[in-house]
Amino acid sequence: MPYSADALKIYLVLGLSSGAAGGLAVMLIPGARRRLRNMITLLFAASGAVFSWLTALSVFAGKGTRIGFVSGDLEWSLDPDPLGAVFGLIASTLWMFATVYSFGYMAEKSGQRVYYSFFLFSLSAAVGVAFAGNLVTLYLFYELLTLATYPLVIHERTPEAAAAGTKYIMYNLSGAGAILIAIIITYRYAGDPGFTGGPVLAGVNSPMLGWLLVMYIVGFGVKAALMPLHRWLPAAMVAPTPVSALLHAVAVVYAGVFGVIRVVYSVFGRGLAGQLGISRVLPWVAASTILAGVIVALRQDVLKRRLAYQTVSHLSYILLGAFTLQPWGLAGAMMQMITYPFMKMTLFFCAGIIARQTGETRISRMGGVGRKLPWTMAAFTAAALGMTGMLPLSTFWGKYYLMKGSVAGGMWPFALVLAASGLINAACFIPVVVQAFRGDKTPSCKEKGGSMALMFAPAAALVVIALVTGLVPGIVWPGAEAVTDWFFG
Amino acid sequence: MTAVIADNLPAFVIIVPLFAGVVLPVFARRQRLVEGLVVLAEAAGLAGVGFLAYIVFTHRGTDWVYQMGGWPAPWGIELTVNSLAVFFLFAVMAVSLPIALFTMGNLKDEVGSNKRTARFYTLFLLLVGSLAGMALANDLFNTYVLVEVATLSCCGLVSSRGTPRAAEAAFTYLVLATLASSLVVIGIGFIYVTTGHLNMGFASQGLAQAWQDRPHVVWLAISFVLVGFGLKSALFPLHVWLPDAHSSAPSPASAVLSGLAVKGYMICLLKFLYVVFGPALMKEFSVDRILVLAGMAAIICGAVMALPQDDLKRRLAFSTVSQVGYIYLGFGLMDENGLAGALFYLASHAAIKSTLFLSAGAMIASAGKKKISEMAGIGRKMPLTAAAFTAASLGLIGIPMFSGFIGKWYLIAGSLDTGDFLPTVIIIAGSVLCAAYLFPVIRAMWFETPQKAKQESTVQQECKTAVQHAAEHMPAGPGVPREVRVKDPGAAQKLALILLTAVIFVLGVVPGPFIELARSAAAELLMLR
Amino acid sequence: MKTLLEKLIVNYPYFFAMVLFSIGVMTVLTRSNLFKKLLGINIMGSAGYILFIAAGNIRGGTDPILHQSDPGTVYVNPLPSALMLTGIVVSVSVTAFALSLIIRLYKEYGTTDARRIARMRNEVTKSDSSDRG
Amino acid sequence: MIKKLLVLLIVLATAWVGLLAIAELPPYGMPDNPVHNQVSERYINDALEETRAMNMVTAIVLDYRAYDTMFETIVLFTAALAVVITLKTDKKELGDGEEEGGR
Repeated sequence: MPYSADALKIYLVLGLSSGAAGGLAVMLIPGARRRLRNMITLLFAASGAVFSWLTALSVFAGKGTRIGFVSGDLEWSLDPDPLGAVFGLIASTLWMFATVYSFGYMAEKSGQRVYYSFFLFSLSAAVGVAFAGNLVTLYLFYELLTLATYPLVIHERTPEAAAAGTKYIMYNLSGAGAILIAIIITYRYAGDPGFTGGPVLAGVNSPMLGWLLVMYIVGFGVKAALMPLHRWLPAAMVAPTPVSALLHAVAVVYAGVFGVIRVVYSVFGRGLAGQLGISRVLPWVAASTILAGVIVALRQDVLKRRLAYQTVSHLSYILLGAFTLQPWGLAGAMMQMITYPFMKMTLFFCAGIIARQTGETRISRMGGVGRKLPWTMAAFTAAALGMTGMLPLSTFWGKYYLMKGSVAGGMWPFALVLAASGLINAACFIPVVVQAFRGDKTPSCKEKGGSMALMFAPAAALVVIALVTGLVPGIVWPGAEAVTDWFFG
Repeated sequence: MTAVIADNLPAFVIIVPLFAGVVLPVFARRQRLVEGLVVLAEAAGLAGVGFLAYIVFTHRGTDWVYQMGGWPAPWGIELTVNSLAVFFLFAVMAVSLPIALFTMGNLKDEVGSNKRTARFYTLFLLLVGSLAGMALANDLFNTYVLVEVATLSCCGLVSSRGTPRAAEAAFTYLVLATLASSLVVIGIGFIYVTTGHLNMGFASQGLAQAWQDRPHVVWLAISFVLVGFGLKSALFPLHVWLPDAHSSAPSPASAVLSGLAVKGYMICLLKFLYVVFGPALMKEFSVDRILVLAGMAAIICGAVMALPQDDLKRRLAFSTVSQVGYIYLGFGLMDENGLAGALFYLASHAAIKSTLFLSAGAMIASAGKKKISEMAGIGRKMPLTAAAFTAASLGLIGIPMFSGFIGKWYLIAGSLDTGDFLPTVIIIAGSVLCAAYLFPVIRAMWFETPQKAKQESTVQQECKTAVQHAAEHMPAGPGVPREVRVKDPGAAQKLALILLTAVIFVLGVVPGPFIELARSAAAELLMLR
Repeated sequence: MKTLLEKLIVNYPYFFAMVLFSIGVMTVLTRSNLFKKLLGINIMGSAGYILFIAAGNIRGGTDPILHQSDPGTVYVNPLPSALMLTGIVVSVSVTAFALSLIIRLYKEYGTTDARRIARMRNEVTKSDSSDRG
Repeated sequence: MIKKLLVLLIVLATAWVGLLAIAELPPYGMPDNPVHNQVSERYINDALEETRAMNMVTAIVLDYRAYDTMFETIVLFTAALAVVITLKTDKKELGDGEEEGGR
């Protein structure tokens, strides 16, 4: 593969910009030409994924590249490191699956032009968050991600959607505001050395650093749905299912999680974070979010809301691993970050299929769905097992390394928390599955049709990927290893 | 000829718009010529400012003092060309040129016949000229006279709409603005009595010696000047006149009032406080604390008052109250970063608020509706206008790559410099609230479908019957009501909106030279140099 | 207190300027009749003139016009007079404009009372919205 | 009523400070006040040679501070225009404007 410096720059720019370019292209195509629009959407989503892959692979191979642009006292720069590469990979890859699913799910809905163009814009913003080379650039794409996903949240055009959209904007802009203050304080302490040259704040000594960290965590915690700041996430479930699946289970919330990890490892650095006692306090916050999220999820009857709260819980798995400041913990966090979205998206996809085909969104009324939609429910079952962290599925490895990390750090209670959360997760989903196959009602619907195929294919593919990576974790391990080496090597 | 202009450039920048304004009514019947002259005068002003900026940049550190009529300082009137003046002149010219462009061929709907538009243009140019004068003037009484020119032309612009509502708003504005002028003139009187000078530099020296003997006089002078200019520039508890005046004026007038006129008074106040009284006296009388407190109150209260407004222009007017708070906050920080941020924010807000008012005006004019709830789906029909509105909104909220972000960045940096954390939080809270009152507009424009086909159809029917009626009873001609078509305005308007949006982007993406200019202005004001 | 009083008596023109100013502000802010507001503005303006002119005066000085004078003449300071000429013109302009606005409002509403005008205007807008809704 | 009282209170407070300030002002009508400095001296002594005006006020208004006077005329001009734009509304245009405002 050619790794010349120019080629790398081109990959980086194309990976970042194909989403935005596609969004513009889709915006310009008349609404009636659906087939052409879908082709272009897929094309640009694919090109974003391919170039992100190329960039990520070159980063893993140790060949980074950097694009910078100075304006005034600020510099905007793209400079992917392994952590960003992992996030960029996940986001851009899953975007393709969600795009295909959207073709099926959105087939008969209105406002598709706006939907697809902003869907692609958000891809660019997410990739930008991943590849950002310094704090200001991260902040730029972070804000753009909020803005680009806003039209998707209010897509249904109902008053409820509008209210959810406003909530979404308010929460995320407030969080971004906290981040902005923190960034400016960081710049005052340390200038702008970028992420790749070691921790930004290394060598800075100030009593304010603790508060700075709190501000960062609170700011990114809003998007990462850390427990008291998570309220926008269930509200945003009014969005169409692909949006919920991709953005609110993966891309947007991952941007928050990614930001937290970025701050802990790239801004403060392991040493400073250790001194500030991150590993003593914050894992408890994460652990309590894990348990509280999943317990609240148990009480939800609307399937998407249950999934949303369960997302809140699972995101904190990643944070827990990162907060341990142990190599194994970080590796676990990365494995969790890579493997978990496959399963979560499958769950959302299946929930969307059920809602589309039967019109049911409440778990209590889903009896007998499994008999009519056997394949869908099979995929759902597999994903549900994945949520509990069973072996043949890839999520096991994430949990395994997380436990290893917490035990290695002498923090065995977290291993117990993880185990308990697995059990509660089982309690969350197994009854759904059982009821779906045993229930007495038989809703009238079929598992057929073109849009059904478009919706089911991505879900099935995700399950297959999860199975394969579960059996051969070596496929995804290099990513986790690269990140761990980068920060601990 | 060029040499004469180059030597008298500071006066030239003031005189050209004023003279063009005075000449305009002569050509009142020839619409094209009038419009051409206005744009020409603006362009000449902008070119002059560009040259002034070049001079300031090449002779850094020394002010160009221009003596009007050739009389030296304490006897005659002085103009000072320094970074602050050039910065504000740039803002004035770069924003008023697109506004003038926007008005081309577009004013009759809101103002009236050819003659009336010519008068409107005259008032507009007089306002621009007086603002340019405020930037340069280095004489207390001269500043007062310029402020009066600006006040009268502002009130005239508000009243030019011709509606009783506008006349009422103009009267309130005139009364309060004149009260403010009286406060200012009495403040100037106190300064004159204690120092015997009207030149800002000499008065400042005099005050530095005299204030300890006469603390109450200086205190009274400061507070009169502060309240006077605060009233004119709608500092929070004194903003009562602004929403009515700015929302009932014709849209281009709203743009220039909200975008520039308010800023002119702020620059005057800035010069009075920093140049005449000086940073030391400001600290002594804790003017800085008052400015910061009032600014914070303005940010929050203005935004909260903007939230429930359904009339689009009123919402924008209240937003001005809130945004003015940011600038005052920066003025009060007494810090290089904060002051530079405030100046940058001032320029940025001038461009942004003008864009907002102009695009809102275009939408109101073509849709015939002025409530936000009635604007549903207008973005599809007027994409460029709505896009300009959206870009400006994002700038106002402070999204990176737009000008507002840079201003907020330096404001936050400045308030962190002073070690006070509360203003920082208020700045952020203000931009979140700003999103709260602007996002519903954006949502309505782009993402909502026009409501209630039924109402629409009855209106259409009424129109139809009216047209039929007219056709039956009248020969076809200009009297027949034209068909209402909602679409983007004409080429000149589009160009104006594009130019203003470009200014917002340029300030946001390459703020380098502008922030440098603002910073050197701040350093001058704080006497760091 | 006594010294304060003495000083005030010495500075009596300034004192009257202050009194006029207070009366003017009260009139502008509390009267709802538009004419009275306008009068208040003019009273405030007069306060400004008195302040300036008093500042320029010298007890026993003559007006600043060169007569075939003996060299010992003390002239008062001419600058405040010059400034106040400008000030008076400004005041006249403001008064003219305000009067024209009052005429405009009177034609429309048939009253010069600010409160009544506001009430009538609110009724108009209310009926407007009810028509629409 | 409350508003009136509030205004009265503010005005009284201001007036009180004003009185304190007035007491501090240089005594009225004294020739050594700061106002009678080199500025007025030059106006008084040199006006005739420099401007050829017998009346020093004229000299200031028309020469030393002529730019103030220029702006003063512009103020007058502005006010005249504002009066015209307020009062001279041709009937048809006004009707249009009102309808627009009312809707």
